[in-house]
Amino acid sequence: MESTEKYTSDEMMSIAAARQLRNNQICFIGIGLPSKAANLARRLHAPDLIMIYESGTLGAKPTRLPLSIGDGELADTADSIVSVPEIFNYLLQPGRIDIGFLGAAQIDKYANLNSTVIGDYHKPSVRLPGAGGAPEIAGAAKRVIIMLRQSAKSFVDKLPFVTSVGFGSGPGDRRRFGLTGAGPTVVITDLGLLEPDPDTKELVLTNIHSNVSVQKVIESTGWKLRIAEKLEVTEPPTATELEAIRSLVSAGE
Amino acid sequence: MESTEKYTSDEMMSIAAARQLRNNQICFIGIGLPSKAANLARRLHAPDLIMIYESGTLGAKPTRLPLSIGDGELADTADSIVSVPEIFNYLLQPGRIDIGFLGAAQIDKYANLNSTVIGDYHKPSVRLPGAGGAPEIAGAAKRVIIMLRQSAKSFVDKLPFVTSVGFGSGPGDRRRFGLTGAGPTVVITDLGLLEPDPDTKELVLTNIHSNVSVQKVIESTGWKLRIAEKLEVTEPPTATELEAIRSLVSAGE
Amino acid sequence: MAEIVSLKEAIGSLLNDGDTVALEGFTHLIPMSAGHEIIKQRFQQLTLVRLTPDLISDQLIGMGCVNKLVFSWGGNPGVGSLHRLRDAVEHDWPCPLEIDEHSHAGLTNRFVAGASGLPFAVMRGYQGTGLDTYTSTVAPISCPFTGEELRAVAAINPDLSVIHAQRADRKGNVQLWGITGIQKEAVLAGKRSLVTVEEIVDELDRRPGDVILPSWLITAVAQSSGGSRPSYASGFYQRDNDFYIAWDGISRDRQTFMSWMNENVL
Amino acid sequence: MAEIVSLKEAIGSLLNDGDTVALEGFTHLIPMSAGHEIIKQRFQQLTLVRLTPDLISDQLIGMGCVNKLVFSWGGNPGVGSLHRLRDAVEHDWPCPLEIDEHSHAGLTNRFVAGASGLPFAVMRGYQGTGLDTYTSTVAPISCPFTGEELRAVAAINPDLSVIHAQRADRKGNVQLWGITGIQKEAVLAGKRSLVTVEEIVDELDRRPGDVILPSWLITAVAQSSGGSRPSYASGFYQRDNDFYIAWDGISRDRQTFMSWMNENVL
Repeated sequence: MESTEKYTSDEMMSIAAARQLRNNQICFIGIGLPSKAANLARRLHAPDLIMIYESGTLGAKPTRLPLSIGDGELADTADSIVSVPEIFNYLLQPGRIDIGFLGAAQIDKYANLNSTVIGDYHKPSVRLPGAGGAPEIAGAAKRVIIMLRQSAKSFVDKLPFVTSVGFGSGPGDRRRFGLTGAGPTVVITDLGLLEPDPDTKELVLTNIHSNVSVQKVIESTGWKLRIAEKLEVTEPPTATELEAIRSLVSAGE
Repeated sequence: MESTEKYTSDEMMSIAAARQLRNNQICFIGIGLPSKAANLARRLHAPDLIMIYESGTLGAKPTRLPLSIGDGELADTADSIVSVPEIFNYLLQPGRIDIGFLGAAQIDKYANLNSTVIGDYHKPSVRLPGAGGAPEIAGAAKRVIIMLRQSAKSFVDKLPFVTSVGFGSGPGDRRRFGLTGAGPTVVITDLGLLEPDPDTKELVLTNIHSNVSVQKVIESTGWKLRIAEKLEVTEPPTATELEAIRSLVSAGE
Repeated sequence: MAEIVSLKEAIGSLLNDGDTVALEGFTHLIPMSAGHEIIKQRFQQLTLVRLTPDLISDQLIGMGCVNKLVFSWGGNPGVGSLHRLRDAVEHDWPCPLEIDEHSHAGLTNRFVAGASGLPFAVMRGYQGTGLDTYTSTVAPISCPFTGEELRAVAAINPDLSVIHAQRADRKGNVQLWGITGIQKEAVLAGKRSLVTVEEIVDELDRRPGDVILPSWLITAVAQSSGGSRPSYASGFYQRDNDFYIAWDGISRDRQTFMSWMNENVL
Repeated sequence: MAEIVSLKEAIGSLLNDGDTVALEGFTHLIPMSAGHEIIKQRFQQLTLVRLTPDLISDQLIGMGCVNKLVFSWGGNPGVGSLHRLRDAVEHDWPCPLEIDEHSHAGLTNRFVAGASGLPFAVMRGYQGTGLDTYTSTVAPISCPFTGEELRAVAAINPDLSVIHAQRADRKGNVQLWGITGIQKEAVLAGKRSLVTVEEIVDELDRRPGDVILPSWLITAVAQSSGGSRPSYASGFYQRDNDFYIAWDGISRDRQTFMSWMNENVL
């Protein structure tokens, strides 16, 4: 049931990300794009998605989109709330989280993420918010889903700072660093989906959103992007999906 | 107001111990003799004694004498209950406890305690219950009060097993072991009170209960007991104290 | 997500001979009926982990289910000795019992490390005591910042951790309150976990001081009303102190103990 | 036992220039009024510790109270950058700002170690990241049992830890509920501690999910109704999201910021 309506590339990105999530998956959710996608999944095919936020809320069922990871809406609708030490030491570190769901400012071809600085660390041209929960989510979640908008500035050949490890400089690095999770399995952007090559761990464009050209994706990537032999085209949003995403109201609105 | 009534040596011991405690002291209490003495103090001069049990009950105000450190009476009357990790890691280990109040099966002249075995560890003649919370209470409480009945079998020259450290083999050992509290300040028995010599750390008889002979105390001690130059005689129980101790009813009775 | 099954089925499917099994409940919510089920199903050569071995441990040891005990205080609370534990340690009856003995703080931190997915935890303890000598699960460790020597205790991750709680809902979310001891850490440290509950309800109405264990952290939930008797479950029943005192007599003699077990448990 | 004093008196007597001060409250119960009092009393050269520096940190930094920030995520939640923080890091305005930067898990464990009276805590983290390079409070540590290389993080023990809570009783026992974050550990890690509260009541009636901090763990309690505004205090008031968005504009320009502070805080 493809919609005949127009949709934005951001809507496509959120919907493509929401489709990755399933009922009863335990999902550790970063704020911003991941939170929007997870809440969209809950309204569509995954009402029993188990959402964990680093503020300590377990099983939150927000009726409106939370504005921060500590939004009162999350606390009020959670099955329970635990302390921040519990979240990181008892729930994340031992590998109990199925999916770590992260955003970032920049990514490289091995799905390492930067959310710390642009430029020199001590004299940055842009000081970003920093790590938050991301490094240990990237390390310990059973697998990681990443969302960010794709451009030559965000998909870079070399990160100025590695905040969270994807695959380091290639196969074997996760083990060498002692990271217990399997790492990123998919990167969802406003242009398509990238997945790590099973052997080299380099990100490969495997899906392209409809109405996006391969040339556009290549130009929006700061390294020589590999394209899958069988490049799939993302199903456009259905009317139900579009209706759901447009009815998501932020808390406080 | 000395009572003209008769009293037992156990009553004298509990009353002498209760007199050591003050309002607003934070007291980590072992079950048995220490629990009885602390609850007696609460009924007499120290109603605001803050009693902590290793089961996690903070500020318990039992109306009846608890039978175990996890008695429901403690839980029902506590200001709050925390987990066992919190009790040991957040409250005891950092030195927040004013008084660790311990019993034991045996003691030596440096106030080290045994509650583990009599005889060989692997083939003991008597297997005692073991350490429980005692080793870390003895290590980390700001100071320690010890209660046990005095006899040549319980006050021994050499312990078969050191469960909890008093002063090890003398001055300097607590620091060497990294124990942060000051260690035992008084041992209260059914015959009198012993205190560590400030220089040698050897226990010295400083108080004798009335109606007890020094000879009796010496015979009830398995090492050559030192007697203080100014040996004090314990004030006998008052009528109020005796009434209070006799009205202490155990939970479940 | 936790499956809701019968106690018999849970013990039968989650436990194996030779397993390390933790039965936790710090003086409250002791999983007595689960222990009885282990005895009934005649499990052997278990390593039993429990901070405060009490009557249920005495019974498991006396019935020969256990050949190693990891513990920190083994007595009959408020009464005295555990005679079956003593008989096993002192006279190898009914079989030799290896012990790995700790302080409460030490065994607690072994569970904390296990729950945290770490191989060890750090604490200040054991120094100067005899306990250091007889266990291989405590080791010195130096602070990389201050040089202070502390103690590392090895993580414990039982094959099965069993606790008792007041309630679960039909999805297997568990609620317990009162003294909750080391139970959360025991469940999280377990490779598999079983929670027996007094009752299964439609909705868990929250209570002050309660602990919620989400269904997705638990392997199985089994209803077992009175599952902590003769110990207590806050809000449901009190401790049967008379039985604790009577146990001293029952357990003191091997034959009296066996007869009692035959009549009352098997 | 905690003394109940005015906020002005508490900050005046418990804080010194050059102190390390933690202002905690993980996205909820943020001690805003305490931060304002620090600004009003013109404290200088503070080391500010806060997992999630937000508006109050932006204000303290912009007013020149802080010369070192220990943190793990510094943004305007749901809005974007903290412009005063950025201006300090990027352009040394109003003074250079040293930073000691961590992950949430890392700084959390620094508080846990501080609360536990230990010099460090152990975790699995930082490996492979750039964070390792720029801090002296993270170091490798090997498990003495398995040989696994993990990370030690140094304990943090602020001279003063400040949190905001819903209520205290007249003895200084404190109750908080909702998202309680790292607040308990912050108070316990502090050499001194101050809790500001929405109200002081005769009796703390317990609530599901509440945390009780006994009076004997706290140095001082001060009433400060609305003490978390424009953030929120569950059960009392909601977050003023419009102000968070407006702050982006106020804080972007140095002069606009100074005028706003002069009019609204000083």
